[in-house]
Amino acid sequence: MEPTKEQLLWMYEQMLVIRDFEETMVNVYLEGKLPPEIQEGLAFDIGSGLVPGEMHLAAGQEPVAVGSCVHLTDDDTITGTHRPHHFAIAKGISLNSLAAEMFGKVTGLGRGKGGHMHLFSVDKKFGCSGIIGAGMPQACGAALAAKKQGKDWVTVTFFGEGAANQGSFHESLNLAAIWNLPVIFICEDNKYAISVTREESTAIANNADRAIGYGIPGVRVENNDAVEVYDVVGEAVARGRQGKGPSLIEVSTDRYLGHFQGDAEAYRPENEVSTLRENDPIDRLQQQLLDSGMTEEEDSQIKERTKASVQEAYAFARESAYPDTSEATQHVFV
Amino acid sequence: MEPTKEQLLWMYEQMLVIRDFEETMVNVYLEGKLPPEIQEGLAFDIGSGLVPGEMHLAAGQEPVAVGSCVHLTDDDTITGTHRPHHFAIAKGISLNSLAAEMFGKVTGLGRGKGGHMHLFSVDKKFGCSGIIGAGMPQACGAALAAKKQGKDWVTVTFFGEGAANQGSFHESLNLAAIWNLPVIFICEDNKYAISVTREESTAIANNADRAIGYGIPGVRVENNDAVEVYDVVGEAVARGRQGKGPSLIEVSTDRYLGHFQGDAEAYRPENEVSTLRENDPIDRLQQQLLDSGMTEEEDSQIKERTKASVQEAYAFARESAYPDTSEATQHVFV
Amino acid sequence: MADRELTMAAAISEAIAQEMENDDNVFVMGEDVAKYGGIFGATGGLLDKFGTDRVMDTPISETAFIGAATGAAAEGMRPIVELMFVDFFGVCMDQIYNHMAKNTYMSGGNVKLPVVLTTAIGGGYNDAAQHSQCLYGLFAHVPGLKIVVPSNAYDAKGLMIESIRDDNPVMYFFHKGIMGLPWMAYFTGSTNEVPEESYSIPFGQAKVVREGTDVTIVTLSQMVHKSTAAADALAEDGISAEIIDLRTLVPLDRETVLNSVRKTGRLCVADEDYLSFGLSGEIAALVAENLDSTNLNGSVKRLAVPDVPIPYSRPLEQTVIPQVAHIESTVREMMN
Amino acid sequence: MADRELTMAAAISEAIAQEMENDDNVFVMGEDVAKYGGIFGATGGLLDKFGTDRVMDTPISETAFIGAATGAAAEGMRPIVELMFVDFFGVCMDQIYNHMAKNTYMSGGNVKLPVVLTTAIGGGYNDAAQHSQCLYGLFAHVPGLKIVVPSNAYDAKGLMIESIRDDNPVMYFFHKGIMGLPWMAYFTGSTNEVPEESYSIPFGQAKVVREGTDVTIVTLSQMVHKSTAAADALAEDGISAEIIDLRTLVPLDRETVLNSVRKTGRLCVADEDYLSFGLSGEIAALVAENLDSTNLNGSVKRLAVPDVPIPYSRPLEQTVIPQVAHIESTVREMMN
Ligand SMILES: Cc1ncc(C[n+]2csc(CCOP(=O)(O)OP(=O)(O)O)c2C)c(N)n1
Ligand SMILES: Cc1ncc(C[n+]2csc(CCOP(=O)(O)OP(=O)(O)O)c2C)c(N)n1
Ligand SMILES: [Mg+2]
Ligand SMILES: [Mg+2]
Repeated sequence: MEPTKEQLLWMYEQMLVIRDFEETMVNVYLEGKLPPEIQEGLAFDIGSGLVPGEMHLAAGQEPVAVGSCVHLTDDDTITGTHRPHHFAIAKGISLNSLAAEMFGKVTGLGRGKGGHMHLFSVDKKFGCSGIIGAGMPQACGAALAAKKQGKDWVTVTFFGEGAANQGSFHESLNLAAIWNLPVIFICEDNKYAISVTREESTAIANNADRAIGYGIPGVRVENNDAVEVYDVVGEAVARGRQGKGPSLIEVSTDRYLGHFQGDAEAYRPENEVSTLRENDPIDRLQQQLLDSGMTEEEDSQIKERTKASVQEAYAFARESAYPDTSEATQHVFV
Repeated sequence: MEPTKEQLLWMYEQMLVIRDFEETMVNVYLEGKLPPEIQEGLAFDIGSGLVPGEMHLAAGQEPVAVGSCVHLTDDDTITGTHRPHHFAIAKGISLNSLAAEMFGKVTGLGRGKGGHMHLFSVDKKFGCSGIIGAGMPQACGAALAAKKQGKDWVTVTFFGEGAANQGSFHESLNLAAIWNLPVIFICEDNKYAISVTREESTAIANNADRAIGYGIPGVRVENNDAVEVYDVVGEAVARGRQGKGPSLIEVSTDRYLGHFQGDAEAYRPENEVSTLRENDPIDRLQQQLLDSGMTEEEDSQIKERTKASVQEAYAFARESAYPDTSEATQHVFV
Repeated sequence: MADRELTMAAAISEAIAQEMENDDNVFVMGEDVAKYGGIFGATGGLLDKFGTDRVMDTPISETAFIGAATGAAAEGMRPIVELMFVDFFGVCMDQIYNHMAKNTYMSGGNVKLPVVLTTAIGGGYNDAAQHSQCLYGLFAHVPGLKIVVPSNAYDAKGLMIESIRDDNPVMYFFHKGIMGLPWMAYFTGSTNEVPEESYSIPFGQAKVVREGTDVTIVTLSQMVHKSTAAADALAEDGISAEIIDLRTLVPLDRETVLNSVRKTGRLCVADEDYLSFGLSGEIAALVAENLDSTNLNGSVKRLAVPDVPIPYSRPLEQTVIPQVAHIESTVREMMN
Repeated sequence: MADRELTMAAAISEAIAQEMENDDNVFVMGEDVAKYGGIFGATGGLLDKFGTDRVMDTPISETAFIGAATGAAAEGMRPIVELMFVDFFGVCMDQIYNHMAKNTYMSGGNVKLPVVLTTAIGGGYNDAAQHSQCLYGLFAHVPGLKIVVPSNAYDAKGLMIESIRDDNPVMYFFHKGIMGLPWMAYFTGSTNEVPEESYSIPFGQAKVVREGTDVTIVTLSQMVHKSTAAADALAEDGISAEIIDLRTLVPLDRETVLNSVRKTGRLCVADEDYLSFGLSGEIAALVAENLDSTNLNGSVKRLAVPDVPIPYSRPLEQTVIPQVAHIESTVREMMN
């Protein structure tokens, strides 16, 4: 499958937004956590600042998100991971509500109650979880609902290569296969599960080969490339819409930052990231677009637009109010 | 791999013991449960009689147990299932302590505290569980211990075809593969998980194909045949002892009785079992032995011996005492 | 409408059937719920009425299919999903307590998850340590799940209808020993009159199943019937026990318990769950927190499984699971 | 021996290292326990000392590797296995509570399972609903697990050595906010003097960390330090609080709690777990069960998370997790 020019531009712009959102967060996250005046001996305080708690950023992993979501509508469902921003943005969740959620503000997606690993949008049919492998079963359920309702909606579930060794992977793929559910299982292979490498954790080189165990198609995409993801996911989405059942896709991608912010990454070979960054997927798509007619000026406009939207989102988050403390005991039940 | 005459005879005799133990239980289990004088409207009372609680019998599934255990010594470990008698007997656990456990007697393997799904022998290195799929992780641990201790001991873990869709299957196979553990994963495909057929539950026709997902050998044995099991498991055990890692084996076998005693089996095609029984694996091995020189008299001797041992076991169980009620609160901790 | 007695199993499946007729979004899934009708009969007859699309047998993949219930509920379906024995929760607890129970809260109330998770509890028939537990206290401990534990067919039907109509995750615990199964002895009080028409029973309303003046026995599920038998025996000696059937643990009807204790001055909790850090502690704590306003005649007593796995052997099992005689003798002691 | 202050993380890893030196059967496994040294530092430095055979990073397969710990222990090994956050227990609870915890009992005492299962607990740094729970009460509820919850480095070392030497499954809960991590603010009392030599602290001995006469605060883990701060403030107004650090929940030192309550006449439980059906209820129930022998001045008070998932947003999290000010004001109310 080949993307149209419009789709290429959409993917490019979305990748820019994601990258900018994530890189902006790198700095915002540190505000109030450094210098370590909070306590002696402390280099950093995770619980302080504007955005406390863990923060898992997806810079470098944009292609899998945009190459998948370009095929989806608001009727299709996504279940994401603990590293969910790129999926959420590509699925069309407003940057403002996303940023505000991370600031714990009442204007956030979940009124500040979820936090960055727990983003839910009923409108955009998006959910995620801080528990590794937890999205896959729920994706089966969303797809089952679509099937029962006679819709051609698909569900995409993203998970890391580390999650592919969790029991829920196996159970969900088997369930989706026997019930012929329109679920696209997409594994982001960024080579690490925190400090544990893919080789240390995974018995085979290609998780897509595990599709054989469920009698469904399995494809691996190399090279962290949005256009290649577009192609492979496009086929899988079409299969799903046609009632042909689930697919398993693995995408080789790259984690530019630490597992979470504050990760010293002592386990990672020096220069690994700088080498990866030399082959950046956004740069590559930019070049492809420039080669095929996008002008420098158009490019600048896109960049300005994306920058502005990200800046607005963070400003909105800063300015928003915290939820009233009375909300703490609300919403346990609807 | 070819069994010796001695091994063939051992397998034959063990199968007879198992079959006799299980078929004797069919009747013993009903003692005191029928006629239903306990309560009006009751056809049967599971909680009454000599042997209360659930009872899962393995008649028909003898080949997988004997064809595997013939390769094992007391140093090798087994983890079994909720349907564990055939494995326990083939591993050499005394019939007396086995029967007594099912009667809840203090002379039982677990002083009557475990019951028929929870048989543990430290001497024979045997354990099992009433939870589907639970034996596989523990098997990995036993094998890991052997490896750490520098022994060539192997661990065999048995599970049903229904269990092959449980998350623990995937996690355990992956773990065994990456750590190169001497575990032989043996799936008993008796076509049913209670009332749910293999086709309804399993995305592919051959669970051994799932070995591809872990980069290990996978073999399916058809025809519920002890000698074929002998061959395939023998190879896997040799691999394990040589430090070549885990194997996955599926054995096609047949459940002659209900899932548990009392199961009306309304879900099962009529005559299915009688047809299966016509191709009985014990009869086949008997014929093979007779063909290759076992005399009718030898055969009778074997049968007498096995009958006597089973009868003795049930008599021992009947006569043994219940544990003192003070034991109820003992052994939570050692 | 003629008087009808139903078993609890029949009452539950009738409730489900009535709701399935009303609402196409309701469907049932679980191991052996279709062809078999549920190992404990809670879904008996549903497959014939509604077909395989709405009554679905699942593989042995509790994480996948219970997680799928959450996923389907988020999309507007109203799944009823069975965990065959509560004892198996350990293979799928994450989907239950971190997702089904929390997604609503974490979404700031935006995600609505109308799931009913049914499960069998209880011992007494020697099914040993992995098939005899109650564990409702454990689920009541973690936030986000409504906890329903009926003791008889009438309540079972009304509470099931309420459960299905609730827009939140509900866990519905039925004790095997009161389902009225043809293969397990049961306490007869559990099979009782059940109207054919649909009705619901609100959550959070404990029921005074027997009025009394000397002691309050707070209990639930099968233990209601054991308590009743004990109360009958006690009555012969002029001891008047009031019995409260909690019916739901979340929400918990604290007022009914406190009012009764204020009246009788004595509290005995009769529970089949493990003793420590659970239900019986919570009920006792309720009194401890309200000593100011209660006038207790002596210490609170708790009967429950004394923090041991359920032993298989019959005499041992009978020892650790509170029996009628235990309740009776405990109350007698309290009266001295 | 020179005085040394250690963080709790360092004390734990030192204890493990000392036992690993003593006994070749001890080994460590878990996610990120080797190269990373444990996300919360509990296994820091062990890989360098003992190599990859004895300090093993695992895949994200908690069921498999925690089950493997049970399997290895049954064969004579003494595994220490880490569940990174207790919040993840739902993916592997079956291996923990139905097997590790029960195999000994079900085998009539024949199977010995010397496993230490370590896990991180607690909130206070806004890690939200799936990474901030305590849940020790839930594990204390199910039989067969010893439950250890240290509050400071000294206890952490002694209790870890005791845990490793115990022939039974021990769950060892460390609160992230007292580990003395360089990236998380912590209560300074938790970093304290730790002897270099090996020592152990017996289970089942609560510690009176502060003597007092007016009120007993029963607490554990990080909450010990919050209680101490509250007691300091109360002392300024002449209110004398006795603080009891439970240290282990199974076995539970009921006597020390009761003796203190008998002395002070008032009980406040300060807990970071969920409120209902858990630890705080059990402690309150203990008093309710012993009203005969205690002379209480007013009702028992419980402070805990009010049965809601832990919210992310800071002001909400601070509201639901009991803080120093909550303890202080609660005790003040009790004194009126
Ligand atoms: C069940 C569970 N186990 C462990 C963790 C802790 N954890 C959080 S992220 C992570 C690594 C995940 O690796 P991967 O799936 O490859 O995703 P990535 O972080 O690389 O995006 C781990 C182990 C968790 N959140 N849930
Ligand atoms: C985790 C778990 N889920 C469900 C059950 C209930 N159960 C007991 S046996 C069984 C069927 C098992 O099928 P299979 O693995 O094929 O073994 P078989 O009974 O055929 O020997 C089921 C579902 C259980 N014991 N544990
Ligand atoms: Mg990864
Ligand atoms: Mg089977």
